[in-house]
Amino acid sequence: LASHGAKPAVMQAERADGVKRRALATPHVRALARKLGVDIEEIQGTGPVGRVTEEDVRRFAEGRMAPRPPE
Amino acid sequence: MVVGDIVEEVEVLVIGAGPGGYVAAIRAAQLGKSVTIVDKAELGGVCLNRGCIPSKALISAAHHYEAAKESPFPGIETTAKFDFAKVQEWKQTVVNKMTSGVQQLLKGNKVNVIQGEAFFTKPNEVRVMQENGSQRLQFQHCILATGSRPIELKNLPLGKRVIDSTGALALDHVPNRLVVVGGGYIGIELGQTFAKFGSQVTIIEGLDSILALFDKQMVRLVEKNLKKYNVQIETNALAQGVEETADGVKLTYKDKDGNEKTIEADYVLVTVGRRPNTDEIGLQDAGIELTEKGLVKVDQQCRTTNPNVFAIGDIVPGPALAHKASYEGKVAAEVIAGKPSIVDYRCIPSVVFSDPEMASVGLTEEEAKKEYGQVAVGRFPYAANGRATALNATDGFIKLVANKENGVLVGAQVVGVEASNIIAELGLAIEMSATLEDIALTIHAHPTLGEMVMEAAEVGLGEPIHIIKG
Amino acid sequence: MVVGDIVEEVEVLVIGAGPGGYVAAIRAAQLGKSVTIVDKAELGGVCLNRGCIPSKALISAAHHYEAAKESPFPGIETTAKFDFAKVQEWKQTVVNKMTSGVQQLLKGNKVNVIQGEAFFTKPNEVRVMQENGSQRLQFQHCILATGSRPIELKNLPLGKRVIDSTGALALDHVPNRLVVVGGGYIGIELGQTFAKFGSQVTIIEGLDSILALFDKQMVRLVEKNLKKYNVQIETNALAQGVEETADGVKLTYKDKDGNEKTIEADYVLVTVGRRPNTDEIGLQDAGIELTEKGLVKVDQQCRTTNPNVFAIGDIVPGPALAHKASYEGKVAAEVIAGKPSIVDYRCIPSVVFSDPEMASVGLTEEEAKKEYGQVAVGRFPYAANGRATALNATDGFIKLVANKENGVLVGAQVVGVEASNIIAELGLAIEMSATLEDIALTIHAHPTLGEMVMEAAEVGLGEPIHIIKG
Ligand SMILES: Cc1cc2nc3c(=O)[nH]c(=O)nc-3n(C[C@H](O)[C@H](O)[C@H](O)COP(=O)(O)OP(=O)(O)OC[C@H]3O[C@@H](n4cnc5c(N)ncnc54)[C@H](O)[C@@H]3O)c2cc1C
Ligand SMILES: Cc1cc2nc3c(=O)[nH]c(=O)nc-3n(C[C@H](O)[C@H](O)[C@H](O)COP(=O)(O)OP(=O)(O)OC[C@H]3O[C@@H](n4cnc5c(N)ncnc54)[C@H](O)[C@@H]3O)c2cc1C
Repeated sequence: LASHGAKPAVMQAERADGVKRRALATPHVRALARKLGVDIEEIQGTGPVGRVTEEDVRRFAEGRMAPRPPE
Repeated sequence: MVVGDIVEEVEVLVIGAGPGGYVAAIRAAQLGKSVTIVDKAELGGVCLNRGCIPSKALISAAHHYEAAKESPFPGIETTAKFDFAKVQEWKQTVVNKMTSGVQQLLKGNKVNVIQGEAFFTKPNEVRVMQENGSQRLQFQHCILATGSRPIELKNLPLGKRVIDSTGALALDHVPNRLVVVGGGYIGIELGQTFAKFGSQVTIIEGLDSILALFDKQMVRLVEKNLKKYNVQIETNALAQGVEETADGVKLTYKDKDGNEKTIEADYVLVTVGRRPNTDEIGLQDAGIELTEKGLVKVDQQCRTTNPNVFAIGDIVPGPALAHKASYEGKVAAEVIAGKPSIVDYRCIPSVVFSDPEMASVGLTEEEAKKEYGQVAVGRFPYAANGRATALNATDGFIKLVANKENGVLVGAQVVGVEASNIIAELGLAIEMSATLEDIALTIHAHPTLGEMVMEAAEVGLGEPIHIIKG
Repeated sequence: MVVGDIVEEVEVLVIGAGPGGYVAAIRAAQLGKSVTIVDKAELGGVCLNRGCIPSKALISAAHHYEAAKESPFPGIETTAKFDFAKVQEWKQTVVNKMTSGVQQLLKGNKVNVIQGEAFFTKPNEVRVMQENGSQRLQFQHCILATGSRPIELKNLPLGKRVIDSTGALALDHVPNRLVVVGGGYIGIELGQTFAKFGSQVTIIEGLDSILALFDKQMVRLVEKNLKKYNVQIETNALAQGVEETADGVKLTYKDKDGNEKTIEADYVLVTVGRRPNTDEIGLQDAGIELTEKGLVKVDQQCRTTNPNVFAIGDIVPGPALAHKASYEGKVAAEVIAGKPSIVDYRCIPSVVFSDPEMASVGLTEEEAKKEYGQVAVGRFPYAANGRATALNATDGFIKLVANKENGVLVGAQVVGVEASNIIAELGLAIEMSATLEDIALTIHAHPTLGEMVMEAAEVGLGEPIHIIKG
């Protein structure tokens, strides 16, 4: 098929891209981490199923919490 | 109109007024920036003028026609006929309502609107070509949102009877015979709509299934409905060429066994994908680099390789969807206004307004297995839901996919009536890292379709109420 | 059938097979208990036989009839007529599908089903009266779920032409003139449905508004639609008495100015509330105490003052809704199976299947102000949503109410098409303690009604995209 040969900047209508394996935290908590200038991936979550909570982020930002041990 | 060399200074310049650009312009203005937006065509972009909105207007009109033509409710006898020209007129009023809304929103947010085609002349300057001349604009920051256009295949050149989605949405009558080349979501939405209005539709799909990005079991329900309208589906089929005749068009294609076949139709609708509008805007003059696929390279903040230029929407990687464009538009505007925003979503829902509707968010079961190893899956059928039964719309299911280790929802698929609305809760659930238990313990109103979400979660936890544990 | 004194031992006895009881029975069986359920009438209780399901079936048939009678889509011409007897037949097939589903689910979960009327004879024993005798059952644990029945007013005794919701749902024809006494959700759902089928409906409401538990602005949209069908609404009006005549019925009432008036109709439908079925089951013999309102006293685990007896659903405090009954049913079953479950919800959604639909979850703005002092409110109109426009259904709005201090969502109200499904996301949001920012940053698919949820959150944050900031 000629069309398949001619490969211009083809964008397929992609389906939703994946959920990456990242810190469990809500959009609000992720935004808070950015505002406070901390990397949420470094924080050990204390919420249910290891969710990083708003409080975790604040404590981490104030240096009251150790970063999560590397896996 | 200023012709020639007077350069106007603008604080934030947005190029393209689609759902990426106009949303970016409004957010930037809200955050105190002085904003100018340029578009060469209508406000609202593809989405409002030639995409989401007109297609969904026709789809809902077709749905209404069909529901009255064949009443699904015993005891209620209905008849239906349509006047396609009037349907198209109504569609246009819907489009006009939305685009004039955008115009008012831009005005209300004091965004300066310029009609014209922009291209870069320098890293911080564009020229805008207008009807009666041109204009130079120097910007502090620019947000590029020029969107995409249908791909034209060399062997299926557009013509009077070989049309793209824009042409199909503008037809002034319902073709007797319509061939759709490309069974992606746009092809299916339009093909099924014309089939409902009475076209004899054939779909030519290169892959082994239409809607190949969706779960096979979901697609099966759409295929079942397409059969009802005698839509022919040829998978693993390759369009070879077209020939316009006096009163029609002939398409030749190779079927799945490699046999060459010819099919006659009134129109051939080509919906094989879209390509980004990155080729005619002088990106090289602004130091803006492209990826191998011709998309604009951006970082997490939508910043291009030119630090003062941001790019969003269909011209950057990711699914080519309006809501993704708008989300990125807000991020870019906020970054320019000095906020620490980044593109930081866990998931983007995608919806197909087929009949029945399909919607998906996050990972499929297979993707989740690859990512997490063990997964917990909960599937619940519409047929076991009271509301679906009272609506006489029992075709469909909801499927939830969780990481088995911690029960966190990582994906969901819905096919059935109102899938487009049911998916909203599931997107929020994923963003909130909700677990199946969180969903199962949330009281969902009876009798609503939302109960299926709760019940699917219970199935995933091994404690279903309204279906027998398998 | 055993008559007399042989006592059968059962591990868990459930009395009443409505959405409380049958769900409790299934969950208890799933958790390994041997379960017997007794009901004096049909499986499924009020909900499936005389409540939620038949009413929603008639509502969706009426909606379909109306949509075809007056096509909301220019260019689509439709006609409609109905045969009410056939509609009723279809409604019955919907009910039968659901009740036979419950039967299968009970069977599949090995729950023993007994038909009969139970009453306590001792703290751990009931007698079940059956057609041909009776039976004694001794239980280790009992779950009481006997539900409720319509309140009958002394001055409006039920008769041939004075009917309750059960009678209205069973009518074999559409009355020419129908008077509804009580403008709560059941009265409005049924009144509006018959109005759509052509009845001349008058609603007599004692309070100063119909649907008094809902936001006035929401109710206004329902009233607007009722006006379309010439439904007369008399508020602050008190029904005095009825008199059945040869071919109709006369209702006298005091209108809001205290004037006595008379209205003639074919039927008077009394929907003034429901009372718990706690009066004829020998609770005193089992040491089960009632509250002042005649509801069964229970603790957080649904345990009554008899430690082996649990009570759920309409007979215990809280909103008399099917999904609350089912939730409590699961809690009671889990507690009996030794799990640490408690009734621990943050919110219970309530939905009215009026036209347009209304739904509410958590606190209203006023309630939230009392509770939290300062609140953030985000309101977004259907008219500014693309999907609603393409559906030609732009009447409605979404309102979110958050605690201003931390942005956490504490309540939400929706009126408009599909409100019943939109509310699901908002219930989950409240249970997850989502903030307005969480909702605003969650990508919602375009063009869907769910986008309004995101946009209402943005309004609450002061950054609306699709409406001008007030
Ligand atoms: C038939 C169809 C149905 C669709 N349905 C859906 C759907 O249901 N849901 C969904 O999410 N998506 C849907 N889409 C996709 C959606 O339309 C796009 O993802 C979305 O429009 C992309 O937004 P954007 O802002 O990136 O660009 P666009 O909407 O493409 O807008 C780009 C704008 O830039 C302008 N422009 C381009 N170049 C220049 C220049 N040099 N100077 C000035 N202006 C310029 C154009 O005139 C245009 O107005 C559909 C698309 C089609 C074709
Ligand atoms: C017209 C109408 C519309 C409604 N619509 C909705 C709606 O849309 N959404 C919603 O959430 N709720 C709705 N409701 C309310 C809903 O029906 C009730 O909240 C729900 O049925 C309560 O469930 P339950 O299990 O507590 O009791 P019920 O459903 O009342 O079931 C009680 C069962 O116990 C049996 N029983 C009683 N006494 C005995 C005894 N001594 N021995 C044996 N069996 C006995 C009865 O036969 C019955 O089957 C509606 C109600 C009506 C009347």
